[in-house]
Amino acid sequence: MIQKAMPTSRRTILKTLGGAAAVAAAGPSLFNVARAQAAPIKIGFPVPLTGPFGTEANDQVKAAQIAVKQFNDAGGFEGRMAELLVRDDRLNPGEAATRTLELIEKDKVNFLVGSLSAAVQLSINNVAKERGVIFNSISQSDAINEAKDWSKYTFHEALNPHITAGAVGRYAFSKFGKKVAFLTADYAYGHEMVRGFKRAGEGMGIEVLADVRHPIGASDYSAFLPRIQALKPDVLVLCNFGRDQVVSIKQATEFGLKRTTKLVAPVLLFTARKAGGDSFEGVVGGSSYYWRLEDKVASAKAFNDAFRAANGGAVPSDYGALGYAGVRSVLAAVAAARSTDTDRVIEAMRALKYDWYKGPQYYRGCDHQSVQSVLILESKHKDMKNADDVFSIAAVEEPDEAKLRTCAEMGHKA
Amino acid sequence: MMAFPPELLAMQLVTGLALGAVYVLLAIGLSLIFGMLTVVNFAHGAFFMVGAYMGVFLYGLTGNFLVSLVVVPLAVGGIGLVVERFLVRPLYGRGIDYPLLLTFGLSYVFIEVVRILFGLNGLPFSPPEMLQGAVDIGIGYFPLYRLFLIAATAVVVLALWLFIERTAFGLVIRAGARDPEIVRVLGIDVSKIWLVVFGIGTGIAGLSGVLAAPLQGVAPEMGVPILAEAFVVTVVGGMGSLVGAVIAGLLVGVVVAMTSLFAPEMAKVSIFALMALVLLVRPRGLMGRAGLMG
Amino acid sequence: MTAASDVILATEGVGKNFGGFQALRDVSVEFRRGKLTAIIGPNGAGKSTYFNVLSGAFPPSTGRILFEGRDLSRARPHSFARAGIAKSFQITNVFPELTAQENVRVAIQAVHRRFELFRHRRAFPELYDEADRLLASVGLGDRRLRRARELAHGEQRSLEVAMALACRPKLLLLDEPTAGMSPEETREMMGLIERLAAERTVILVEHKMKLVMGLCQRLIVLHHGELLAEGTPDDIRANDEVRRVYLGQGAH
Amino acid sequence: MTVLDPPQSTARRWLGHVARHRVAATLGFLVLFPLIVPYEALAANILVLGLYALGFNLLFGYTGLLSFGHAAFLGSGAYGCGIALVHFGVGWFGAILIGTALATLVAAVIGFLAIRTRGIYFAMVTLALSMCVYYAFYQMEPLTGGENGLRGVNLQTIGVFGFQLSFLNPTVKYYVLLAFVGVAIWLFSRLLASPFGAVLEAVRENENRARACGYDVAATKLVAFVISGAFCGLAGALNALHLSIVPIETLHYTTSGQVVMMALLGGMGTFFGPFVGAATFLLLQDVLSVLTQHWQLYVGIVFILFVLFFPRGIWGSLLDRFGPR
Repeated sequence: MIQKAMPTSRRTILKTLGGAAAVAAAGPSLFNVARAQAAPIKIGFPVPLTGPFGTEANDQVKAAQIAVKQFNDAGGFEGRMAELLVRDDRLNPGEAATRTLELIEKDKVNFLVGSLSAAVQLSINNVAKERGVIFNSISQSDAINEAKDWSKYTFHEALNPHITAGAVGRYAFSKFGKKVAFLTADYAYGHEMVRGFKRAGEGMGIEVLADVRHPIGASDYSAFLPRIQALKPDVLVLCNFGRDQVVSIKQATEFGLKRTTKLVAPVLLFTARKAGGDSFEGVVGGSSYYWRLEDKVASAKAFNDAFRAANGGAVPSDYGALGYAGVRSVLAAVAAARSTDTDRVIEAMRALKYDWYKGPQYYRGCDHQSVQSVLILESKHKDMKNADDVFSIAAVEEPDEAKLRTCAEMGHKA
Repeated sequence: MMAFPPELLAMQLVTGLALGAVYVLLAIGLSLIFGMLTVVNFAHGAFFMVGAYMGVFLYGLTGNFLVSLVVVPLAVGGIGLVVERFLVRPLYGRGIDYPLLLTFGLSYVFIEVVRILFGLNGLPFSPPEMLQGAVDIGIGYFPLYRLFLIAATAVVVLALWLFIERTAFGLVIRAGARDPEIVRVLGIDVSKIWLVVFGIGTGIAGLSGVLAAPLQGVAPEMGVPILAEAFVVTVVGGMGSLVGAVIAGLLVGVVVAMTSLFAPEMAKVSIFALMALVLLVRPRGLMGRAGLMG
Repeated sequence: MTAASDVILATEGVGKNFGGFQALRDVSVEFRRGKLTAIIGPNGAGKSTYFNVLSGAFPPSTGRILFEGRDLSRARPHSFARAGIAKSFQITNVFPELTAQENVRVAIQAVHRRFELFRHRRAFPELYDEADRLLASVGLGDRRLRRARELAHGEQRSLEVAMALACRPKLLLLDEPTAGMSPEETREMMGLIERLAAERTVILVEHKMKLVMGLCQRLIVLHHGELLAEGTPDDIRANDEVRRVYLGQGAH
Repeated sequence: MTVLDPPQSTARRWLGHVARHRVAATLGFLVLFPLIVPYEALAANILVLGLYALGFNLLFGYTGLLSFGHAAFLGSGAYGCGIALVHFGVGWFGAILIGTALATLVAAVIGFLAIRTRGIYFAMVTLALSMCVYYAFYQMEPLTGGENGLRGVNLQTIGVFGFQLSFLNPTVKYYVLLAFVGVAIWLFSRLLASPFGAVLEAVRENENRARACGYDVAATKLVAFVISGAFCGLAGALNALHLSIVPIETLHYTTSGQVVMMALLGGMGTFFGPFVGAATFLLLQDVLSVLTQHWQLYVGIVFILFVLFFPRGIWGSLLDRFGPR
């Protein structure tokens, strides 16, 4: 019933942070002059280490460290080693903007990778693009890819709500029924997910019984449930995230909704599933990554093994994998471009065809969204190999640019 | 506005009462502490969270929810006693600002200590086997645990009422709430009463944490949003009035439930709008003028 | 019958309710200009309530208050001061963290009604001079740069009087001005009141009947929230009802 | 008027000078400030949030009213400025004015409604009304960006008296912000020294007495509330330009709580307290959060120790110890 807290190897992170502090203390100019020859390739990494997504952020840092280590073990780039400068954005866009300014202006980072929430991602992007610094976002929102916010410096490594919601919708509506209710967090990210589901369901003849919008960060969902319960939908889609999702799934279970209704979430987080426990049983949702992918995909196995070796056998979470891929893409582009010059690295990233941890991927030309596969997961609580074996992979939707919102829809010309 | 069947409205009402039950418990503690000590306890949410974690931890050890329900209020109340004796007591007579800053700092400490002990991620927790599932209450299925919650709250409120109305110590509390001078004149050590009141208030916060844990699981940050809501309830009821806390708690629960039905995205702002409205009409809350129990 | 201009303040059928409790009932009194009048009565007679109604702190539940013929029954408290009614309080009531000088200067400033946001207060030296003059007149000339909370109790009461005078009041209301004072301080205060009353109308509330007998020209006696008697000290002394009420109380 | 001062310690004499030339002292310090802070963006944060705390202190420290709703003014100042710049193409200077004006207006409305409540109820009404402002901005997504916040408050260069300055240069940005903060500090100091400043202190010291003197206490409080809101609104507008975004969190009650903590930490009712508090609060967070994930633990402990041992805040305690009498 009660799971032990995840064994986080805090020492690694503290070491990282300590290292970052030492660099900070040395002062940028001094540092650069003294060791101009072997000046490190600096990657700023703002993530919400404290706050409700601390677990995910810690995992991001750990996985990103692996990408840095692999790059350095392979000799770096012309003798230049990569270095990760981790900052706590506290899930606050204002703090993120300040930290990004620090990373760019004081630490003179070459690249930025990171962020978790949509607002923080947009804030980092806004600061970075003004100053011409590449930012590879690992947040699961793609507002950043819309022409309004996008710039050529902007890359998006993670999935986006449209593509996950679409994949999950296509799977769930065909399997569990056509009468659908939504319980949606009332913000852009939630709205985008609903739109993705509706789009996927259009051709399938689904009937939307209700779209209930709840305030983000509500502490209780019971008040939204009786109405949904009375509608008796085949599928209840919970378009929310993190703790909102954990609590709403728990309370929907408590109200007995599972007897008549299949619970579906566009994004199932590994960490949230572990915090949510048994109430997640049978919930279906999408993900960019789940460690059991290693049974089928060689790069997943390689990544998991590297992560296990560095973290005492722990498996990486979906967000962790994104941290790894986000950093690795940038470093691979440096190697390909044979330069850290921003424009040349951008060209190299646009040309990348890569398979770091989950199968083939590439960045779409018009908006730099990473085109990739979507995993459909189902929560289980029987036949678990170990405490981390919480999902089964029900289906994999292969990468397909046609499943994304079109470039024109995103406001781009091409 | 949409029309909803009466069963749904009735269901929504019951849901609101269950929601209100947690508010009532938190607000009683806040109100008691403010009414007696004029301390605005910003660490109340943290005491709530500590209670929830302790409950989950004890349940893991013993497998008996009743043990958590009994031990946690005592343990959290004990922490409250220590906090009052060594941290809050030096601040009496210095206005409300200092205890406010102190308890704010204390809430940071509590949250961080829990993060260090139990990890950053939340822990899952479900109601005990016998309280799981939903029962038909005539208008539809309703979670059994939430019915238990309403009942448990009623028991706590009743016990507290009897304690304050029927015991010698309660008499002193009532007198002290009206005028601390009187108690001093009677030759009673006021500081002892304040100590106990702080202990009771935080103990109830801990208890409400245990009771809320099966609803939402536990997480280090769980006390933060609920603190704001509990303050709203306390102020709507009138700070220092226990009856006010009970009425306002249930009222806020029902208002949230009804807004959730008719204008769901406004559910969170509705309680702030309610507070603004109540205070503009009655600047000291619903029961603000009356004595502690009146 | 007195001429209208001879009456500075009048209450007509004034009553005051607190919830269900009737603290004042139908009190009609005319206060004469230039006279020193005392409001007396045993404990719970409604003296303080009446004082608070006269000074504008409580609006009356029924009846009217007329100041120089103007109806102030529904006016907000600060308008009473602006009309020319100043008061001192039963419990010492000053600005504790400000200097004695600043206490008085602020009071003077209220009369001048300068709503200056960005000019320095030192740009108005005449206010400082007047404050110093007033402080000297109540015997606090050498204490003017002390913070009010550092002054002795009697000094604080004197400071209050200076603040009341700063309003250049036509009418000065004093609520138990000698409460909590030593006999020495009481004597000084009575002397001060006598000097003040020579120049303006003064109404004071007093619990100790003996104190006011020799001092006042007129007395108002309240009992159970109603007007019991009114007249010169001699009238009152001769009044049987007043004697009964006070003797019934014992001590005084 | 000259009273012979008793012989004073060096520290006391020095603090006396600082107190007499408080505007010059603050500005001198702030001009040199970026040199001692780890990086300019943090210095600019401290500058802007220091102004926010200064505005708050007018109400809290000088008038004695505890508001939990000041985020509404910081936020509407920031949004007013940002929206004017992003959606209406107003120039940067005009945008600052619009932001400040919007905050002043919001302060007038909230103040008008809240001023008749007292004590903790006043704090709570301001909290409630500011949360209503939060939701209003949250729902106006096309203008404000909703939960995602407003982006694109971008200034590459700004024209000042015909010169084009690069606003992307952190040093230039800091001193441009400082110019505004400097003017605000000067105005603030004048305000405190004015007759109106005396009325504020009188109201804080003894409301009843001030009323008996003939002051309209409610009107005085309202004016103080509105002026305080205007200062906070200016801080918000500057913050929007500094960060080039406006997070919705700016309007959240946690931002109101933050300013209370900064004012108490620095020393309420003292001129330098708000800046000292903002600097301490932000530096502590910044440095600790790089060193340890559990920085909140240390921040919490610092708060507790301060309340217990330096209850008048950092600057207040310094004044108690060495201050001019």
